[in-house]
Amino acid sequence: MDERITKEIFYGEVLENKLLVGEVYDMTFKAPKEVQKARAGQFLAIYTGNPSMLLPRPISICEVDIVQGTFRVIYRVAGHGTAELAKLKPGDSLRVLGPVGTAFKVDSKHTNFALVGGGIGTPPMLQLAKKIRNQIPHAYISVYLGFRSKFQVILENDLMRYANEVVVATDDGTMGIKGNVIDTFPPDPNFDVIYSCGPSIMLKFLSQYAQERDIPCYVSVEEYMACSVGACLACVVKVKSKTDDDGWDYKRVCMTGPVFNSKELEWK
Amino acid sequence: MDERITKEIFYGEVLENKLLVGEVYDMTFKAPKEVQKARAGQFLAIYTGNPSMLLPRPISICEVDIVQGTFRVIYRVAGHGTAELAKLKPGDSLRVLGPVGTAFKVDSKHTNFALVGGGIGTPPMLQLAKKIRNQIPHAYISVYLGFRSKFQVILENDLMRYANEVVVATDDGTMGIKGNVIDTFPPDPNFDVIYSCGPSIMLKFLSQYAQERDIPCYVSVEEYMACSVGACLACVVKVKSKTDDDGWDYKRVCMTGPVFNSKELEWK
Amino acid sequence: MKLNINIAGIEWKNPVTTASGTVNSGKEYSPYVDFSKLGALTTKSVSAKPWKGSQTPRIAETYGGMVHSIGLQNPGIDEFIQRDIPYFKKLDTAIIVNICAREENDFVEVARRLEEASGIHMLELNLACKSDDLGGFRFAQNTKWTESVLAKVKKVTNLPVIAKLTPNVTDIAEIAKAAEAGGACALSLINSVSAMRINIETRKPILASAMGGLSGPAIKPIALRCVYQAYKAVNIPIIGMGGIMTGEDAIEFLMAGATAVGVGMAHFINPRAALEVIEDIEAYMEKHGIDDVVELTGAAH
Amino acid sequence: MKLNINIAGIEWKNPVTTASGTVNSGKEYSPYVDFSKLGALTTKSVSAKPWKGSQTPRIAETYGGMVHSIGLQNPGIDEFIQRDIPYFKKLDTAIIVNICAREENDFVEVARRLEEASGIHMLELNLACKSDDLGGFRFAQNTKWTESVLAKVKKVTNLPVIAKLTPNVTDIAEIAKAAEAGGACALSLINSVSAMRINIETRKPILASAMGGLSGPAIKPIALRCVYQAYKAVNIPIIGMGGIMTGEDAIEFLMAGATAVGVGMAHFINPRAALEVIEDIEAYMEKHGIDDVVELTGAAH
Repeated sequence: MDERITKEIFYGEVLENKLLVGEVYDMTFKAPKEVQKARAGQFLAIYTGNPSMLLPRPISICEVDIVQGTFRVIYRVAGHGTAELAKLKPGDSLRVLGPVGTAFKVDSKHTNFALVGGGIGTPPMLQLAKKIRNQIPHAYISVYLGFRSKFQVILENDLMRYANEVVVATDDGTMGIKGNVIDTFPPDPNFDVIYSCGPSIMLKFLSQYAQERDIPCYVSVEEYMACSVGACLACVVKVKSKTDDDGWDYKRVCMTGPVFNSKELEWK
Repeated sequence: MDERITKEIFYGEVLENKLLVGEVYDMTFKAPKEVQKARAGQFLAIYTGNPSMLLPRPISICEVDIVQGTFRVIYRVAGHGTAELAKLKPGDSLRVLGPVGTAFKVDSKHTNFALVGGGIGTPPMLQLAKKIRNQIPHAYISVYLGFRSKFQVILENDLMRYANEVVVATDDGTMGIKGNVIDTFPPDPNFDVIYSCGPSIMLKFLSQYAQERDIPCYVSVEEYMACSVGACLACVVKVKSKTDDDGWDYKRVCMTGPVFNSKELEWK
Repeated sequence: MKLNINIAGIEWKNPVTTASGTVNSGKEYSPYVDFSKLGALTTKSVSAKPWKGSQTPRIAETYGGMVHSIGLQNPGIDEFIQRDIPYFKKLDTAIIVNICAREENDFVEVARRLEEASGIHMLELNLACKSDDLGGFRFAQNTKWTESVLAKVKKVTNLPVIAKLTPNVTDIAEIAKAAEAGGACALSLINSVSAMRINIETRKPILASAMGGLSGPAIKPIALRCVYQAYKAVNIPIIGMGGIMTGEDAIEFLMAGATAVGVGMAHFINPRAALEVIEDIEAYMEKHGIDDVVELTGAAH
Repeated sequence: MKLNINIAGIEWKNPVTTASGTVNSGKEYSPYVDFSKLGALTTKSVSAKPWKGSQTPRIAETYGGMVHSIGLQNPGIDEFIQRDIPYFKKLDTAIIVNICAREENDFVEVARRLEEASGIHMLELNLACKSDDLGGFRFAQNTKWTESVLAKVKKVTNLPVIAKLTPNVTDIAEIAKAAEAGGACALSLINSVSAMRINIETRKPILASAMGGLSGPAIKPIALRCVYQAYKAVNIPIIGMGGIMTGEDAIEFLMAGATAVGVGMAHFINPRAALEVIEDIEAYMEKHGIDDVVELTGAAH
């Protein structure tokens, strides 16, 4: 065999799993070996532990602490599977596949970074901010966050640990600027690069925005997943293709993504 | 509505759940209200708690403690469902339907009682012995137990609390008499009545034995169950019938049984 | 908020009934649940003569379900009428009597007897019954057999006749159309899915009958698909069933095209399941501002 | 203890393969599991031209399973040969290439191409494929279509051809016989069961294609029944699959009549599932004193 077995399912020990806001939970669990491999932008496929719900749930890595050997994930209870995760208590065991997927690439030539988080797409921005700050101490990191209302706002303070500024927008104006997250951008942005994760409609507008201004833009996208390793072809997204007759082809979010250059995506 | 809602699923709190011998577990759980209704011979339909195994497991009541408000059940890990029960720890909650089924009837005119337990059929004999002792203080209670070997023997000491004698037989002779449980009976038995629970082959021979000697004999039988309340007709057993053309009819173990007069059963 | 529905002139106070065979005639579960709160009570199958049913074991658990071959054990129509009809009269719900038979004539015979009896509101033909006349196949595995038996039963009764169909067919839509053509007032979809389990210690099928029907949440997606396909094919109402455990499950069936739903195996896990399904549907309607439950029927098309 | 089997002259070192479509061509899972330890590796379906597959969402979870409509996305036979055959050559296991097509000629065409390629040991025809030529039905929903396509493919290849059949039929036995008559060296049973889920918030089917195939432990009892019925009907070996999660599941399939088994969705829960199935079968044989795994085949009959 030329192939070596380098990956396996692992078990994490839950240290904390607390309600943050609304239906959003903040979980920290220990997995000292696996945190070493994790990179900002990747995700974990977390099993529910309930035998009636067999598929793992793809959940972005919010933060890794190499010293403590812990992963932090922030997830919304969107269905019965994530509701099972919300039941986990400190000391419980968590079955996980990963980290999987592509990471946000950070170019050391860049200085001005825009990190844009929409709702429950915000968590991966934290590890990304941390990574940028470590890699480029002089970086100017602007974080723009959009939520439905002030009751959904998460990670604002955590992000301030690494960002130079954190600007919040809410749909209903109960916090920060009333409007969508792009409304919070400065009129003449000097962004070298934009990174984002959030609802696809937000990513689409952001992509347009970036393209008009010729700013590199990387987005993390979501799709229903089964295997999380690239085998089942469930979680595909349309990506532009020069060789394909239709001009696009399906790529796997879990393998080629979840982070894509927004220019490569075929936005409908 | 003329019917009143008198029954419901209940939750017990596990106080103890320990390995007794081999794959046999001894569990005590609290359910103060429901123990009041329990009678010797009845069983509980206990849910596994695992959503992939939906049906409750019928498990005989071994002992009830009205003062403590506890049920004691002894069960063998015979499959994945009972394996789930074996995982329960003190403080865990247990979902239960019951007590259901018919009880052993004890006639106060009787004095000499033979209680015959075969293997994992032994547990209900304990609550029965207790009931007889309470109802008939002068009763002479002989308990005959059959097991494969000494490593399977259970409840011998518990039964001595109520019985005048406990005689054990093992298939391999590692404890007590070598042979089957009927071999341990006295040559001229003065049994007023026999009660039994155990493998169907044992019950069949016992029934024959009792009938030859004209001794009333009550046996608790087993069958695969689904609803446990008499609705689904899964757990039927052949019972003699005078009106039926074949001479027998199916009766529900969960409703007409599990305790039957052995004369009524159609033994194949 | 309107929860009541009307199928072929019969008023149900809500769109929930029992799936035939899971609660017998209702009596055994009556200490646990008040069936008068349901839209209808569907009985276990009754045949012309008493049927003893299958040998045991009759059930085997499966992942998220169970396979069963009860063999339609029932006391026959005579005892049924004597034993159960007085009980039905105490209930304040529509009574649907399910009929099983091994030949057309027996379906007709039982329907005739029930026509004469009182206190029955609808009939349901169990067309998943196998027949020697049909080479061991089921009535509802063939369009002609399906249409024929329904047409004959319709001749002897004024009661609305529901056709309960088997999913064990290549094309449920054509069978659904045949049932409609035969005069069915509604379809019950689905009966259990042909299946089995094997005991690897004894090396034998667990069921004495080897094969049986699979029920439970495991089959819900199959049942939904059948309802969805039949809804496109016919104009008569559909009573959806197969693995419904919760109100969410029931609402999926309504959206797939069902006008009402049947709760079956869920009773074995929670005797109050059907009532909770009604409560859940009500809560969903309230939350989503739905005034009439029929608005949900077919909403996913 | 003999774990190896032989199907149509092809030696498998043990009776376990992958179910088509669950591990693609094997590469993605190779960091997690060594497929050389399996008896065979069965690939995802490949078609004559590239297929883009279904719109998303392509999957929806169900109780004990999932419904999926990937739409057989694949790069077509040209890229398949170029991309995957070099990888197969590094594996020490029998390679079974699954073929999908919307018309007979395309099955033939892909089989011809694979005949020319090297490093392939068996072909498997995905006869659950739908065809416009067949009024939207599946090849294996009709005995004539089944027999015909197999016979045509057999003409252009010397490779043994396995027929993978759909359970969505009235009578699996007659389809099995047709496949045998058409020259299939073995049957793969079963493909997924037609099913669906509905999102009650959006009021739409979850899958973009509305309906899809149900896989996972939920369908195991249905698959076992199909294997059991086919085993009675044909003399060719059967590769049993559908919801196998453990060695116990696999042994049920063997006893129902399978000579080998396919592990599918279990990979998504445990990438090592197929290896653990092999280990479990070995342990069972040791415990029960079984010298040759073929002794288990059909033991429940």
